Amino acid sequence: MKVKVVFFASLREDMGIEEIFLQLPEGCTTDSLLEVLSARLGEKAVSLLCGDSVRIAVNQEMLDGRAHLFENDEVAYFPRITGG
Amino acid sequence: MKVKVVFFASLREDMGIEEIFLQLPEGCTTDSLLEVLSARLGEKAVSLLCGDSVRIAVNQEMLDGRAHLFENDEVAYFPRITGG
Amino acid sequence: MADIRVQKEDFSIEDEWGRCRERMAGRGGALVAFTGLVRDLQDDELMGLYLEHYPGMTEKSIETIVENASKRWSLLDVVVIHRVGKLLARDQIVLVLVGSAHRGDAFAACEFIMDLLKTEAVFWKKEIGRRSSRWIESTSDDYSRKVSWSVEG
Amino acid sequence: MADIRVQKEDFSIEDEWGRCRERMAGRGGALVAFTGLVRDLQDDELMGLYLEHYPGMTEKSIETIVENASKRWSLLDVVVIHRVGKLLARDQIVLVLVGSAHRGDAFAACEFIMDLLKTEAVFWKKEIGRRSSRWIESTSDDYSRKVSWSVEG
Repeated sequence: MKVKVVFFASLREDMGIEEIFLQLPEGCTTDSLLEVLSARLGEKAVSLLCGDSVRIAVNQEMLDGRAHLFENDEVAYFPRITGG
Repeated sequence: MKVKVVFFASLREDMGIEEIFLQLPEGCTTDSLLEVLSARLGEKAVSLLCGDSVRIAVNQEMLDGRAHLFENDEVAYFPRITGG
Repeated sequence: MADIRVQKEDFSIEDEWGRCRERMAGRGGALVAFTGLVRDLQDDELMGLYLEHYPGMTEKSIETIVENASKRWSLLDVVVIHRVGKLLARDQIVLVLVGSAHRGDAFAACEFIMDLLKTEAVFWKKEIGRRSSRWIESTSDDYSRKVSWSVEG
Repeated sequence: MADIRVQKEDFSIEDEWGRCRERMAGRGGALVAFTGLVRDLQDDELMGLYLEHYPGMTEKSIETIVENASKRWSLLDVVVIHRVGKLLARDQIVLVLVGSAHRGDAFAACEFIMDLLKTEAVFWKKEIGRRSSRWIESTSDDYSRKVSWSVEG
């Protein structure tokens, strides 16, 4: 299944990437997504995604914990929002 | 001495007068002004000025009680203000 | 710092807003504007409002309110425009515009000024009906809002 | 009822104010507008701000704030315009415009929406310097203002 992963703000800059489309096996979760990203972007990049202040949204809904992913899901990683 | 007396809002309408210039003896107070007004405008008009909700300002300062009047003073009678 | 006007003419939010921004220059971070409008009158008999003021004393009463606000909060710019005379439904009655470095000061001062205008400003209001007219009084809600600011008098 | 826009372009208070008045027609008695401005940057090295958003999610986060305001207060019209991209000193950043029958509702809702935007809206801010740039975080004051509204989360 195809999943889109997007990065924002300092994470986008630090990782040097804005978005990536990945082919994942069925039944993949946000946890296993990290392993795939590690293989594609390197361990250092993925260590940034595991920082305390990093938030995850799936299909533009904030995620608390982990979630199963489905075809055409959009996963976003970003630092703590700073508001309007 | 010359004193100007002005009336506002419902008082102006009920008394049928907007302003009047009076010659008063020296040493006149806001109390003795009422007697002069009574002679000029009639007792009924002056009874309106003695209503509970009537406020008096001398030279555009709210008066609490009575005050001595001086040459060119402006005395205003008006109902309770209703604000902006 | 404070620009206080009592006038028959309508006002332009664009003009006042722009001038306030210019006067604050780069010091202003927050701008709060309040406008009161005449609502449609529920009673078909009513045609509008008539506002009377006491030239000089009314302006002074507004100045006192604005001075009190300036003592309580850190303000950069204040504009109060209050219309008088005959006003119809949907007309603008009053504009209170407050500029400050921070939004907390601007919000509080704008609301304070508006609440105090309702009880302390020297105006008298009359409802103009098709057949008769009636002078109106401040509501008890207006007085309780004033009291909530712990203002004496 | 709510008009929410996230855009690079500046906005015109005159246009938004006028449209809000029209939409409220004769039901509106109070209109409160807040605008946040970029202040002059104290540090000579600073050139401006850069605001980033997440198209779609940012708008939804603002909608949620406005919905919460609409549950708490009786509102007739709400406009929120938030700029993104590069902003310079004295630029307008955000407009919150709230129309209501009564001023208490309009003031409270406008301040609530603005306070919640500061902590809940999906934006990231960067200070752009001549030599370097820096992503910034919400202040603790912003969080305490949010808590004062007894909002969970």
